[in-house]
Amino acid sequence: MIKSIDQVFVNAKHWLLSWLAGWPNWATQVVSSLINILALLAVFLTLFALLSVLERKILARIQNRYGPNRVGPFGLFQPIADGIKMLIKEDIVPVRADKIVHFLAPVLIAAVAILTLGVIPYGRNMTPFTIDCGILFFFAVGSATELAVFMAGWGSNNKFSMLGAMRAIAQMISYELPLIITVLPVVMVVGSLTADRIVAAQADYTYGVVPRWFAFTPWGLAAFILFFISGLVESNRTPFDVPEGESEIVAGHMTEYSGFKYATFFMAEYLGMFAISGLAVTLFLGGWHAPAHALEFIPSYVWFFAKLSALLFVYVWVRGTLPRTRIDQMMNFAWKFMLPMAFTCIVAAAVWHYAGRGLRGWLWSLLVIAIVYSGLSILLDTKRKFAPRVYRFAE
Amino acid sequence: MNSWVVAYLWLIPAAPFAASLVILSLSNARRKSAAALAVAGQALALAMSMVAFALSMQAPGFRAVQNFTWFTFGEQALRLGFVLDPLAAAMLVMILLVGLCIFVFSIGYMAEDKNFTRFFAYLSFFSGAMLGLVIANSLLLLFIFWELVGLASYLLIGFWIEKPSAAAAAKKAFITTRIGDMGFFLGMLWLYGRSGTLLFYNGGNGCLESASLAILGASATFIALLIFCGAAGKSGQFPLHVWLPDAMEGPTPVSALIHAATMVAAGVFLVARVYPLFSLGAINGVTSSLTVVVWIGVTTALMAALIAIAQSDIKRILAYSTVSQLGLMMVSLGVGGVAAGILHLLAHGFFKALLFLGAGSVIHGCHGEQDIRKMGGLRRFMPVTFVTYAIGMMALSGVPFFFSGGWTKEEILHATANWPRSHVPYYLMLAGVILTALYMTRQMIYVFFGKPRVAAERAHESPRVMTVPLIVLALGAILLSVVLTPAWPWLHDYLVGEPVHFEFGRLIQPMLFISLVLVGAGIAVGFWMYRKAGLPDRGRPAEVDPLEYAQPALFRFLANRIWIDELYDRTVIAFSWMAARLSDWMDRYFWDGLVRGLGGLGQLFGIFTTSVDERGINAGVDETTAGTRGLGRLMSAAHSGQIQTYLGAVAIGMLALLLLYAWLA
Amino acid sequence: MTPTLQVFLMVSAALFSIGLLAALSRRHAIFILIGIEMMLAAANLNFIAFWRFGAQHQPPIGVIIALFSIAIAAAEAAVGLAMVIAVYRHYRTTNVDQFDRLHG
Amino acid sequence: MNGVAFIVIAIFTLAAALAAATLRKLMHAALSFAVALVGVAAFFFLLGAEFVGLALVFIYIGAVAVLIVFTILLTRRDTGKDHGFNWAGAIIAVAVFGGLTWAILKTQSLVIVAPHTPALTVKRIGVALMTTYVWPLQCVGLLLTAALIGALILVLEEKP
Repeated sequence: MIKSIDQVFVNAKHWLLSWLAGWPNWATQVVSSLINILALLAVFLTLFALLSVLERKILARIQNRYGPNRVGPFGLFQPIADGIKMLIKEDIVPVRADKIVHFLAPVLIAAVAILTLGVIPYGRNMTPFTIDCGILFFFAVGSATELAVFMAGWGSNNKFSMLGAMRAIAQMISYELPLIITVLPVVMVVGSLTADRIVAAQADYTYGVVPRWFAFTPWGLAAFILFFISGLVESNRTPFDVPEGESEIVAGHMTEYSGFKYATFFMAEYLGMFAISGLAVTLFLGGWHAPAHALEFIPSYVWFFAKLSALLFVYVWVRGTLPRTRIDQMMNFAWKFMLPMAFTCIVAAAVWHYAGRGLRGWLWSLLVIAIVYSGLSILLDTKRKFAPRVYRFAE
Repeated sequence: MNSWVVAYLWLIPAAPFAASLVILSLSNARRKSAAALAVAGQALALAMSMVAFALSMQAPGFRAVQNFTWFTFGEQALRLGFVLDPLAAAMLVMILLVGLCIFVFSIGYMAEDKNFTRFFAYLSFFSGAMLGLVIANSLLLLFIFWELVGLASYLLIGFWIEKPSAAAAAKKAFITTRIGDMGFFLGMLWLYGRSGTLLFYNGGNGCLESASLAILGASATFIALLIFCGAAGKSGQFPLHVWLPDAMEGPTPVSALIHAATMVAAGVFLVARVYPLFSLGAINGVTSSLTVVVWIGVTTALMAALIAIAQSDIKRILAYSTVSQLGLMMVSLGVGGVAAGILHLLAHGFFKALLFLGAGSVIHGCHGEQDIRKMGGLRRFMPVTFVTYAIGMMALSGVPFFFSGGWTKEEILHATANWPRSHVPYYLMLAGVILTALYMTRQMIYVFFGKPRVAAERAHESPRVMTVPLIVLALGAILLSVVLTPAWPWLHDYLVGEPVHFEFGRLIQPMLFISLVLVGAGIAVGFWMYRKAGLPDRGRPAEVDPLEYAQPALFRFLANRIWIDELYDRTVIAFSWMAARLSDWMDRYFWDGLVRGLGGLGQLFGIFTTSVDERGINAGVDETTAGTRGLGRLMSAAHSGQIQTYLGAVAIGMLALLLLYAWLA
Repeated sequence: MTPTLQVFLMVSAALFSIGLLAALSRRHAIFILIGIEMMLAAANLNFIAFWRFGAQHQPPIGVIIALFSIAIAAAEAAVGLAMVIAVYRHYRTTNVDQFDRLHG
Repeated sequence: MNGVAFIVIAIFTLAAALAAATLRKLMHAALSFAVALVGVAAFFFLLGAEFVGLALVFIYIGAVAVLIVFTILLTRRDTGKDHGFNWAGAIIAVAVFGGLTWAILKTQSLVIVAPHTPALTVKRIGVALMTTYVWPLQCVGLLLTAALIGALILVLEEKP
């Protein structure tokens, strides 16, 4: 019975497909992928709407105020209100802007966000798009966001948006490296790029209670934290939301957008956040596995979305508390701390693997990470690191 | 029986050597200590040789050998050694006795000479070398001392270096003896080559012992003859005698010691020492080498005696008499009378030294005057010199009985008499005895008798330091005859190595009478011819020599030393001068020409290559470079610098390839 | 009609010549780079096509070479663009015709 | 296999490529170049080499396209002026295309259908890379670092 609940969506899909028994093979494939896409969109758009309002409520609570509670019970219909607002606003396009590029930017960025969602396993054999190198697909497509951001900046023919785009791209490129390198240890340990295999590798429980999630191994934890930070940067979230820092350059590359295009940007940002945290969950928090053997009975997708929402809460929490970092501090942090630490995670994973994956491996990799971390922190002593800011004006 | 004496035999030559070294280091002013040192060295050596002499008398035919290794090269060891046998012991004693007297004499004679110390250094050096030569047991060691003796004679002859004639004489002496020594050296090498060792006596396999002699076989005669060349050179035998008369340039004690007693005797000693080589394969005592020795000896003796008659220099007469006496000794050795020869050598050493010292004191008395025609009647002024000189003259001319010379000469005549090869040498030797007596009486009359002439006015007797050695030597000349008489031939038997026994009967020998007659005739003729010497007599001017008056052609022939020197000048000197000019011409024109020709060839080749290089290669290279630069400029025009033209060219190239491929396939 | 190797090669040839066109005809420096990248992509297409249609070697040689060529093309593009910038700083223009200092 | 898909992708890529070559505006050309590359990646997917396709997308669109766009940005002063079109190049390109097609059509041996092949898993590529081709991999790594440093130095501007 538990199994059937767990597989309820999968069975639903098969049931739907069974209607099309007579159609040619490629047609059934198209339909099945359509079903997947629709399901995906439905789930994540509602999640987007929910999160937008929840975020504002949580932020409010952090700032000791209530947040939107007028529209619907506890302000739950606020997103609908926002949606309608966005739709009816006038869509202004700058006169000498590059119309095509201006128009294509939001489309591309949304498409990319949705594409990345397709690869993440939401539950036991509930992965919308299973290909051999799932993670690589995720990052390959993810890297198109930079191009889209640039198109947005360039298309709006506005100095501020151009500068904002440049900053966003610089930021995203610098953090793309640690993002990928932290994924490497997981792939190395599991030995495959497909998300399902990764989740399967985290199925077992040591001593019945502690789940074999990678996050509980020292290198896994370090990688997870780094991955999470890079995720924050990739999706331009609070501590690193320099591109659309309101106080500095208005909305960065999104200044010239209004109305529905701005909404798509906004949506793409959230979808990006879902994708990154979803990947984090699959890679480090054991995907749709229950935290303990006893809790196996709860269906897999419930666990996935629980962990996902926990991460999202952390996103919002972080947004609420941390101040915005300066662009050069961020860059230094990326190249001088994140990258070396990412490499140590790989080494730690190797040490963990060769030391027998048991307690001894655990201690050894902990030792490696501790040494490097302390060494780096001594080396990057903040007093000396932040050299006086050199103002170089664009030629 | 190598008692300690034999072991320390080398001390005998070492003493004078050491003395000479010390004296050399003294400054010229230290005259007294130099003389003392030299005499002391001589005396020490004499004492040691006395001890050695005593030791050698213990057993007849005594021989003790002390050999040592000089140095080894590879596994060949070069061994030298010292030998003590009757011959060596006798010679040692004679040399040292005579030497001591001469050293004492020369203290007086050289008193006013400024190089007094250097003179004594050379003298003791010479005596050291002579002693070494005598006791050497290896032909090589003998040769070494032989050369040292030659060096000493050169130094002493040319002692008065400022006199050019002395220097020339020293050079002449050295060169002529060296010519002889070359023969000696070749002989030595040949001997070493064949017998493998140069040690005379080495316990059975020495080169003079029967074992190696057997190996030598026929070559022994040639080796002997070669060694005889050295002896002839050193002892002034016929072809190489020219240097001895000229060696009178040196101070008189030098002439006495070297050119009378010791050095010249070295040649005879050498022949005696290597006698087994000469007498190998002798048929009743006669071998070809010995016959050569005899004939050389005879010619030298007669020639020298004849020349002596016509000489006017007191020392030259004595020099020629030495040459003739040495010839006589060589004859005695040649005919087989080895002991007789050595005896005559020993006796001759004493009375010839006496005569020379006498002449020295005469010269000293006449203040350096050497020409007998300017002397005369000196017997009143220099009685001691006169008496000792007369004794020496008697011994030399061979007056029997009291004088040692007589006995030894008589023995030699006896040996030559029964020489199986031929009797001619015997008769010639008899003539030689007469001639000797003749020229000695001539000299006596000229110098001591007759009216005192120019140099004689201020003549005065020599000081005691000079007359005492004369007396000692005179006594030596007389007393020596004691051991020489046939009745008790102690020295002869000692030398031969037979036990001696006294037999009065043998005292009177037939040869005694013959020699008595000959000597008497000689003296009589001499008196008869030269009683008026120095005085005008029946149309003969005073200063003209009676023989010259009688036979002027013969006299002038002999006076000029039978033109031998001139002969040599014309032949040897001329020949070497001609050889020098020839080699100079060859060097100047032939070889030089050859080299210059090669140089020219090289130059020619150089000219040829430069021309080829200039016209051929350079031109060619210049052309090609010019061509390539033109081509380069042409090609560079194609490069417009536009990237796209290049890319287009690549594409067109690809197309061309495709077309080519299409056209081919 | 399932695509044969020949058709694939036709497509990659077309892509190649379009790349060549871009490189040759446009005077802008960056076009040349874009042209070159396209030509390289065409080459990769050929590699993969031949790997797919050819004999199945055990280590997928075609794929590996394609991977390496992509990596190298990326390196080349980076350096090429850096040069374009450097040249632009010097010449103040990206018009290729004016970069002819190396002419004959 | 999927003729339809092939045709669609072919048309899509060639159109994008042609646009990249001929579009007036530089930025549009660059972006259409990116699109063309996506087309090529689609081809790779079609041919079963997903990994290479993804690598192509990841490298080209992720990095090279951005680079190109950045360069265009940095050389902005004269992008306005059009540098014109050089017809000679076009003729050569067409000629080359003609030659190539002639060569391809002539060789009949190419007319073969894709044999059934086991799915190319990343593991097989990984194993091959890490065993037989480990040296070329290291060399490419070295090359990339060298290119990185080279590009940096080229573009580095000495502070005045």
